[in-house]
Amino acid sequence: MTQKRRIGVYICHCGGNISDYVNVEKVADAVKGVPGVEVAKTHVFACSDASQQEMINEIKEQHLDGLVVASCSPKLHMFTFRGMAKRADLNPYQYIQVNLREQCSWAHTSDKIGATEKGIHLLRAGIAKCALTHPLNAIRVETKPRVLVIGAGVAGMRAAIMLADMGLAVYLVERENQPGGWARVTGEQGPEKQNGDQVVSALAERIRQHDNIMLYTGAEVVSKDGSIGDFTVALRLKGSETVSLNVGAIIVATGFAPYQPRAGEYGWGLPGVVSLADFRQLLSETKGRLEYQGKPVRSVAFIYCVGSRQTESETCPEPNAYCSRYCCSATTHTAGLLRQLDAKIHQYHLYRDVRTYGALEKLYEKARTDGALFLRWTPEKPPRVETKDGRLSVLVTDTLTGNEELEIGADLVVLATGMEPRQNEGLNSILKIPESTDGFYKEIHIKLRPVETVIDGVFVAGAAQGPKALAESVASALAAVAKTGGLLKKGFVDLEPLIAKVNPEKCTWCDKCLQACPYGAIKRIHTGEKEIALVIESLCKGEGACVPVCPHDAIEIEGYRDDQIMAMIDASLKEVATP
Amino acid sequence: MATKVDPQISQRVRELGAGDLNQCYHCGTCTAICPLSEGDASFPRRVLRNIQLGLGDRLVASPEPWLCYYCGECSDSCPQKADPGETMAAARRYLISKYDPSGLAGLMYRSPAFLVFFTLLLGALLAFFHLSIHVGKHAAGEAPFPSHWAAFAWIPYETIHLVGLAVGGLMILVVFAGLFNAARLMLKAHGGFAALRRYKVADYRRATMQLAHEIATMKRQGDCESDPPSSEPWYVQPRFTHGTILAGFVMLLIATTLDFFFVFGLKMQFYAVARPLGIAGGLVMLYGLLVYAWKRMRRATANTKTTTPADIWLLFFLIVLDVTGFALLVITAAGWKGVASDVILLVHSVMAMEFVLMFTLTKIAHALYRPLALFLHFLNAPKAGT
Amino acid sequence: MNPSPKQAGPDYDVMIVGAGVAGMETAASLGDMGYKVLLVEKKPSIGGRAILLSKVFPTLDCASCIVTPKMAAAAHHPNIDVKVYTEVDGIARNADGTFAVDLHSKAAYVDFDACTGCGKCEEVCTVTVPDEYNYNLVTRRVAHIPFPQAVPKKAVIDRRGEAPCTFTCPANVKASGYISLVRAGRYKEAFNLHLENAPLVGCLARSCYAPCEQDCTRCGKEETVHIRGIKRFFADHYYADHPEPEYGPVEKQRDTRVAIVGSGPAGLSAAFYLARNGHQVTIFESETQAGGMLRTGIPAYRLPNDVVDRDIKNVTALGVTIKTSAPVGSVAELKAQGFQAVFIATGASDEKKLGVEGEDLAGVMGCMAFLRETKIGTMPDIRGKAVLVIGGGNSAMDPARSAIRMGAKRVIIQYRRGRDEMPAHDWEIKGAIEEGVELMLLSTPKRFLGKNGKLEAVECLKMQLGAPDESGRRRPEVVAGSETILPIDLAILAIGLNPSTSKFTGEVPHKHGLLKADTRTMQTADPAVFAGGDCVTGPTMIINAIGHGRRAAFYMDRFLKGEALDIEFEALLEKTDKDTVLAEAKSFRTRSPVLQPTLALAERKQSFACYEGVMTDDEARREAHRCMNCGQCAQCMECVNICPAFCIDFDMRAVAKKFTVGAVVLSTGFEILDPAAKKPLNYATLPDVIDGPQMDRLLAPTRPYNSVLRPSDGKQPESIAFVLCNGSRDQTLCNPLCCRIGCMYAIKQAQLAMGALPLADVTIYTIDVRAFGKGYDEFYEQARGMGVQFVKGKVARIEQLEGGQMELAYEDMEGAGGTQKRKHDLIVLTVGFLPNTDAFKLYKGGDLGADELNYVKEVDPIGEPGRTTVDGLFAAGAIIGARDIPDTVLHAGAAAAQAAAYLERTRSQR
Amino acid sequence: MALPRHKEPDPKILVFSSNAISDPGIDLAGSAHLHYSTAVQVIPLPCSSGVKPSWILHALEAGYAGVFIAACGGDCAYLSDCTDRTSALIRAAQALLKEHQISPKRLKMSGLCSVCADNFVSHMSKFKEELKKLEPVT
Repeated sequence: MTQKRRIGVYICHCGGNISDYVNVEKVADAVKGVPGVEVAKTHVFACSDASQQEMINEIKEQHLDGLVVASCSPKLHMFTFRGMAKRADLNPYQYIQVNLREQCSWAHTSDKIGATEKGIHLLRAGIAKCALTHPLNAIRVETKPRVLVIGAGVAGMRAAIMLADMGLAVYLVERENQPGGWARVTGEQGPEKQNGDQVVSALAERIRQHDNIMLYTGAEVVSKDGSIGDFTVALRLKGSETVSLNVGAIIVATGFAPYQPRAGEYGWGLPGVVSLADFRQLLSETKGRLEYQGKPVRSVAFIYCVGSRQTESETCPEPNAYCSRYCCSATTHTAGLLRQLDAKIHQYHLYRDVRTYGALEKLYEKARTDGALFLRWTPEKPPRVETKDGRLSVLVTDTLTGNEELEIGADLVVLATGMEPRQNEGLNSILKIPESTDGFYKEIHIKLRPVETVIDGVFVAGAAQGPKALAESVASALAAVAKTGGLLKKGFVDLEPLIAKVNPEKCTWCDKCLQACPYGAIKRIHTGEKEIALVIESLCKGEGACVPVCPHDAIEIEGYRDDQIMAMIDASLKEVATP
Repeated sequence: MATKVDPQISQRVRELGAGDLNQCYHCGTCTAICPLSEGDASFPRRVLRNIQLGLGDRLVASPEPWLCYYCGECSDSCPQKADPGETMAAARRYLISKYDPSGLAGLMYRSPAFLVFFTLLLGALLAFFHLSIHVGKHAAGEAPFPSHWAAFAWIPYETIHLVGLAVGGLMILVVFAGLFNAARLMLKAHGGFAALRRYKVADYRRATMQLAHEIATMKRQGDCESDPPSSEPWYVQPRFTHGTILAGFVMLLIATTLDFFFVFGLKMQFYAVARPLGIAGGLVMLYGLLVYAWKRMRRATANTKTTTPADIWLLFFLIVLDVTGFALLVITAAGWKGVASDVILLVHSVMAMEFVLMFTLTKIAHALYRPLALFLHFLNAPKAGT
Repeated sequence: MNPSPKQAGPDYDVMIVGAGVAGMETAASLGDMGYKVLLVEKKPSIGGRAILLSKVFPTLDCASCIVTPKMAAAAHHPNIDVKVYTEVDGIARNADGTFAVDLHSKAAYVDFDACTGCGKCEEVCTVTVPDEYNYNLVTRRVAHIPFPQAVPKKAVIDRRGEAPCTFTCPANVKASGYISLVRAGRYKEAFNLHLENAPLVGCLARSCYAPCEQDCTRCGKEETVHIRGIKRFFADHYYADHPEPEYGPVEKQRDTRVAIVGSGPAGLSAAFYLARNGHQVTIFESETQAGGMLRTGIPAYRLPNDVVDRDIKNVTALGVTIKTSAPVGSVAELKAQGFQAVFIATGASDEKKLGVEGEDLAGVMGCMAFLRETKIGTMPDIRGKAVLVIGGGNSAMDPARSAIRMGAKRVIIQYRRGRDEMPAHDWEIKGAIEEGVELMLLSTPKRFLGKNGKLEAVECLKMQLGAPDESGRRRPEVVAGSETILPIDLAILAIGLNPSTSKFTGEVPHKHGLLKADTRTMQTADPAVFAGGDCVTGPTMIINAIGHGRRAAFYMDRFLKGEALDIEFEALLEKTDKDTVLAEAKSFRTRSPVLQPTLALAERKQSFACYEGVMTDDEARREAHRCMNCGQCAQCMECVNICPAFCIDFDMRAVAKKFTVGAVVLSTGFEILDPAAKKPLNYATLPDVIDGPQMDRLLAPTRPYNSVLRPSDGKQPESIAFVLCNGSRDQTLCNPLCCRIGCMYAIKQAQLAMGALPLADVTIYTIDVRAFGKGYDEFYEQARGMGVQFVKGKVARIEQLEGGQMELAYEDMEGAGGTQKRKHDLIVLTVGFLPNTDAFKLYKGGDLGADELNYVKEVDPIGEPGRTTVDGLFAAGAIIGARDIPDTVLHAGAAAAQAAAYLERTRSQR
Repeated sequence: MALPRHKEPDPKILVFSSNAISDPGIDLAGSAHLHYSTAVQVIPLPCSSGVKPSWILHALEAGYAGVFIAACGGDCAYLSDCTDRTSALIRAAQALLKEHQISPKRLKMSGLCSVCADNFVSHMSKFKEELKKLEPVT
C-alpha cells in the first residue's frame, strides 16, 4: 500500500438535484487535497454519455487507478459506472459510488450548509474506501454439463427429459426397481384425466429414447463430494456395486410418503375403513359392481384432512400442522370416478374446508352435481366411525345443519390421507439440505427461490419440497431444470468476488465461521504446521455472517474489509473547515 | 341421538320439482339475501339442507316453506345457480303431500299424468252425477238457472243435494284434517299441541290481528318485492296481482255463499248484493289470473320461470271457472237456452266441484297452510312481520 | 455449448411479454442460461402487480424487499434487454420456428436516456389523475414516476390527446395549459404560456369569439368552462402588475430584415415571433395608429384602446419597429428598401356595397366606417335617431349595439333570412335584443329614399325562404309587391367586407382580391413574400389571424435562415375523444359555472364601458377547476421549464420496432375482477367498501395515507370485515373458478390490520378457507390465534347506516341460523382474477388455444407446463390461470425450461 | 436558503445499512424529502449480520455519538435468522462498549425494510434526542 493511489473523483450536480442543496464545487475543493486524489471535478450529469466519455478519457490519460463518483443511489447507477470503468480499462471493483442524492441532498433540502458538510464527509469516506481497493475479478467456476436427478417419479423423470432436451447429460437414480413413483399406482389424475400409469410409461419411453439419460433403478446415493458445478457422487447399485459420477448439479425429487393413520384414527383398522390410495386401487380394479370383501358397496363416506391440519393432542403428539394440498381435489376427483362406475352409490364427503383451489373448483362442483353430499366438521368435534349392525356408521356433527349430529350408514369409509415428508435419513445426511418446520425440504425462499437450497448447485423439486399435485410437481421440476440450465448451460458461472477471505496468518481454526455459515462455504484445511479455515469461493454469498464471529479478526469480506470500514469511519469524521 | 341421513327423501322432493339443489355449496347467500328469513325462520338454505340430507322429519315439521313468497331473489343471487327459490316451492308441494293423509296429493305432484287422469276421472264422475240430476221438481217457476241438460235425469235433486251436502261436509272435514295435520307437524319441534298452551289469549289475539293484517296487506310479499325495488310497475307486481286473485276469490266465495244461503237455503232473492259482488270479484280475480298466466308464458320473473303441471292446473281451473262464471251470468241474463249454455253450465259446475274436492290436494291448499304457518309464526315470534 | 452464436440468427433468442413476477423470473432464468432476452413491458416500470403489495403471505416479507431484487436482477442482467413502456402489436410465427414481432415504444414525452428520475416534473405538474398504482385511492400528477421503487426510475407524462379547446383554437393557444396554471394559482406562468401561441392576450381576453368554449367537453353535460373569462382574469391580473413587458429584445439578433404590411393581429403576431428569433422587423401601418381592426373595428365596450396599446407593447418590446401613416405601395418597393422577406397582412376592411338605389345618400354608411368613426370620436351625434343596420352577422351586432349606446331612438337590424339563419353568435343577438335592438327578419332594402341627398327612409321588401342554395341555406326570395316604407335616419351596411389588397394584386396572385398563399406555410408565389390573415381568408376571427401570423413567422424564420420549409409547423396529437373523457369521469359532478360579472342592463346601454367584469381570484380558480383535463397533460410547460436534464419533449411520438426472436414467452398476467357487478354489495356506491388490492395499498408501508384510514372520512376503522369470494366461485358472473389467492391475502391483510390497528376487530367471512400452500395453513391458524374471527357464511348484502358504519348480512349457519347482521367500519371485498386476453390479440396466427374461461390453454398441464397450442410460444404464470407468487415463480421456471429446449431444438434443425 | 446553524451541533450518528433491504429504505426517505439530521452518515454493507463490534467501538471512540444498525430483519435475502444473528452481535458489541466505559445506549438496532422511510426518520430523531441526553464520549 505504499504506492500512491491515483483516484479520480467526480461529483454530479444531477442538474440541480444535488447541486441546489449541496455546494458541489465546495465539495470538490474540499477533497482535492485528500491524499491519493488526482482529479476532482463536477459534472452536470455524470451519467450522460458525454460526461462518461470525458471521464473515460481522463482515467486513461491520467492513468487513474481508482474512481469515485458521487451521484445518485448506487441502486440506480452502480452498474452504469462499473461498465464505464471497464471501458476505461479500470477494474470495476476499484470504483466506489457515493450516494450524494438520496442520502444527502434530497434528505437535507432545508440545510444546505449541513448537506454540503455531510457531502464532504460522505465523499471522504468513499475516497478512503477506494484508496484501499485492489483489482478483483469475478470468480469463474467451471461447471460440468451433467446433472444427477435423485428420484425417478414423474417429477424426476420429466426433469431428466427436459435437461436432456436442453443438451445436458443426466443420471437419473431411483431407489425402487422401476421408475414412476406414486403416479404409477394411483390411476387417473384429476383434473387432467390422464392415467398416472400411462403418464409414467410415456415418460419412460422418452427416457429410453434419449441417449443423454442414464437411468439407474434400485440404486441409492451413498456419498456426495465437491461443490457447485463439480460434484462427485457415488451410487450403490443393486448387488452393492458402486458407481462414481461427476456432475455439475443435483436435483432432488424424492417425493413424499403417504400418511399412515394411527390405529383407531377415524376407525382405521375396522373392516371397510380404507385409505384414499387403497380405494383408488379398488376402483381401478373394479369392473362392474363395486364390492368390498365380497359385499356390495352402496354407500361410501369420505373423511377429509386425515393426517393433515392436525392439532396436538394426546393421541397425536407430533401433529402434521400443514395442509396436504392435493387431497381435496384428489377426493372430489375420486367422487367423479365412483359416480362413473355406479351412479347409485351414495357418497358422503366429510370435509373441513374444500380446498379445490383455482380451476380445481370444477372437480368439487362436479362432485356436488353428481350427487355427492358434503358435510362440514370442525376439529373440535371430529367424525367418529363405528360398526353398527354389521355396517359402518359415521357420526358427524355437521356445521351446515346447525351443528347437529348426523348418522351416516356406510359400506366403506375412505380416509383422504395427506402427504408426509419421506423418511430418508441416509440421503439427508449426505445432502444436508435443511428441512422446513413441516419436515419437507426447505427452499431458500418460498417466493423468490422455491427450488434452490442453501447448498448451491443442489435443487429440490416436486413433493419433496412440499405437498403438490402431479402437474405442480412437474412445473416445479422444470423450474429446477431452468435453474440447473442457468448454472450449467454456459459451462461456467461468474460469481461476485465480494466474498469472504481468510487471513491465514491470523486464523487458528476454531470453527466459529463454519458454524456461522449457512451455505457450507467454510472448509478446514491444513497448511504446513496449522489448520486454518478456507472459504469455498463458489459457495460463499458474501453476506458476512462469519465476519463478526471470528475471535481473531481473521475473516473479512472483500469490499467491506476491516481497514476499509475503519478508514471510512475515520474519514467521515474528519473536521470540515466551516464554510 | 344422531339424526339419520336418508338419501331417498331428497330424491322424492326432487321429483316434485326442486331446483338443482346439489349445486349448493352452502355459502348462505340465499338466506342472507332473503328479506323474510330471520332468526328462527331460517330459510331457504336450511330447508334445502334438510332436503339434501333427507332429514324428513325436520322437513315435514318446518313451517318455513310457507313463509316464503318466492320473490326469487335467492335464486337470482345464488352463486351456484342452485335455484333455492324453486326448491322452496318444491318443499311446499312436498308438505302438501305430507299433510294430505290420502297420498293423492303426492301422486299428483309427482306424476302429471296422474294429475290429468285423476282430474278427468273425477270430472267424469261429477259430470255423470250432474247429468243425472232430475231437475223436474226443483226450481219450477222462476228457476234462476238456465235450463238444465239432464241427460240421464234419474237421481232426484234432493238426493243429489243431500249427497252434495254430505260431500261438502266431508270436504270440510278433510280441510280440517289437513290443517290439523299441518299444525301437528309444525308444532312437533316445539313440543306438539301442548306448546299452544304456553301462549296467552292476548298472544292469540295479537297473532290473529297480525295474520289478518298480513292477509289484508300482503306486506310480507311486498317486502319481497321492495329489495331491490322491482322494475315492474306496481299493477303487475305479485303483491298486487296475488292480492286481486285473493280478493276476487274471497268476494266470489261470499257471493256464492250468499247465493247458497239465501237462494237455496232461505229461498230469498239476494241478487242485488250477491251478483254485483260476484261480478266484481270475478273481474278482479280474472285480472290477476291473466297477469299471472301472461308472466308464466313469458317466464318474466323468478317465480314464473319454472312452471309445473300443478301451477298450470290451478291457473287453468281458476281461469275457466271465472270465464264460465261470466258466461253463465250472460246466459242467465239473456235467458238464452241451448246446448252451448248447457255445456258451459256443465263445465262450470263440474270444475267448481272438482276445485272444492281437490282443495287440499292442489296448489290452492297454500291458502290453508300459509295462513296457518303465518299464524304460528306470529304466535311464536311476536316481532315478526311488524 | 454457447447458446447464442453470433451468426445471422434472430435478433433475440426469446421475447418475453410482460415483466411482472413471471416475466422477470423467466427472463432471469433464460438470461442465466446465456440466451439473449428481450423483456417487453407496457407499463413504465417492470415489477408487475406484486411490487404494489404490502407484504406477502405466508412469511410476511415486505413485497418491495422481495420484488425489487428481482427487478434489479432483470434490469441489470447482461443478457436481458428491458423495454418498458412498449407495447407488442403483433407476433407471427415464421416457417423456421422463429417469430416476427412488431412492437412500438409508447411516447413517454420524456427522454428516458436523459431522465434521472429526480421527480421535479411531478412536483410542478398542474394536473392530477387517479393513481392506478394506488388502485385509484388517491390521485397523482400527470407527469409522474409510477412509484418510488420503479425500475427504470423514469418519469412519464400521460397525454391522451390534444385537449379539444387547444385543438380547436386556430392558433392552438393552450387553453388547457393556462387553465391548469390558473387553477394552481400561477397566473404569471399562465400569461407567459399564452405568449407562446399568441401575443395579444388582452385583446383576445375581451373580444375573442372563443371557438375553444364551443368545443369544450363540458358542453356535453352542461355549460362550457368559461375559458375566455379565465383568460381575462389572468391577462388583467398580469397587466395590472406589469404595465411594461418584462423582456426586451432577444440576445441573439440577426441581420435579416423583414417587412410586415399591416399592424392588425396577423401582422403583430408574425412580428412578435420573428423578432423572438432575432430578425429585424418593421411593420408598415397606413393608419395613424397601430392595431388595425383591433383599434378601429371593435367597439370600445368590447375592446378599449388601452388594452390594444398594452398588447402592442408585447410586440414592440422585442424591438419591432412600427411605422404608422406609412402606406405601402408594392412589394417591390419593400424589396428595394432591402427587406429580405415580406409578410402581407392588410386585412379585409373594404366595405361591400348593396348596389341599390340611394346607397350614396348621406346617412347610408358602411359598418367599418361607422365603427371606426365611433371609436375615434368623429361620428356625428345620432341621439334620438332611427338607425337601420343591414346584415345578420357579427359585424351587424357591433354597430347596432354601439348605436344603442349612442342614444339612438330606435335601432333595427334588418336581415333577409330568419332568426335561425343569422350567422352572428347567438349570445351576441341575445345581448343586442336585451339592449333594445329590434330584429326585422325576412326583409331587405329595395332602395334608400332621401331628401336633399340625405337619407329619410328605406323602402323594404318582404322575403321568403325558398329552395336551399349550394351552401345548404335556404335562398331568400322576394315577395312580390310587399314594399313598405320605413323612416330611417341612418342606415349602416354590414353586409360584408372585401380584402384590402388592391396595392398587391398586381404582384401577388389572387382570387377576387384574396391573396393566394400556401395554407401550410403562408408563402405566396414569390418565395420571399408571405401573406396571412383576413387578406387571405376574407373576414374571420382575430384568433385566426393570429394563428396565421405565428405560422407565417415560423416558415419565414426558416426561409430567412435558408432552411427547408417542408417540416411540420406544430405537431399536434389527435383531438381527445370527448366521449372517452365523459365516460371516464364516472363521478361526474355538475359544477355550476362561474359567470363573469356583467354591468346592469340600464348602465350597459348608456356607456361604452366594458360590460363584462373580471372574475375574482377565487372565482377564476373555481372556474378553472371545472376543466376536465381532457388531454390529461395540459401542456402548461411547467415540467419543461423545471426539468434539469431537459428531457421533456412533447413532440415525441410512438416508435415502431420489428424484431425476429427465436421463441416467445407470454407472461401478461391477469386482470382484477371488478366487484361492482355484485350489486347488493354496493362496492360502487359505498366509499368504505373497498377491494382487496386497495386494502393492500392501505396497509403497504408506501401507503397513500399514514395509517389504515377509511376513504370516506379518514377515520381509523375500529371494526374491519373481509368478505371472501366476490365474483369468484360465482356462476352469476360466469366465473365459476376459485381465485386461489383471496383467502390467503385476506388472512394476510387481517394480520397486518391487527398489527396496524391493535384495537380493531377483524372478521373474515368465508365459504371455505383455502390455505393450501406451503406454510399457508399454519399462517391461517396463526391468524386465528391472533384473534381474527372467521365466520362461515358468505356476505350477501351491505348497507350504509347512519353515522358512517355499514351493516352486512350473512347467514349465521354455524350459530343461531337465519340472517345475521353485523356492523363494520370498513369492509374489504377480496376479489380474484380474470383472464387477461391480450395474448389472443397479440398472436396473429389464430391458433393460440384458450380454455373455457379464456385463459391461455396449456396443451398438457401434467407433462408440458408452460406449453401452449403454438409451438415456440410459451405461457408463464397467471396467464394460464390465477395463481399465487410461489406457483407463478415455479411455472415461470417451467416456461423458461420449455423455451430453452425449444431453442435448442429449432437451432439444431436450422 | 440556509437555516441558521444550531448552536449545538447534532450528535453524530453512524448507520450501518444493508445493500438490499435497509439502504433502499433510507434512499426512499431522501426521495420523499423526509428530513433527518445531516450528522447521520450511512455505511452500507451486504447484510447487517456482518457488522463487527470492533467497528462500532471504533466509531464511538473516534467521534461518533451513536451507532445505529439498520438491520435486514425478516426480509433478509441471505439468512432466515438474520435478526437473531444481528441481535447477538449487538449484545456482543454492547458488552464490548461496557468494557470500554461507553454507554451501550449509544448503540441501537432496528429492522428496516426497503420501504421503511418513515421508520428510519423517526428512529433517527428519537436516537438523536436520546444521544443528546447522554454525557459526551471522552
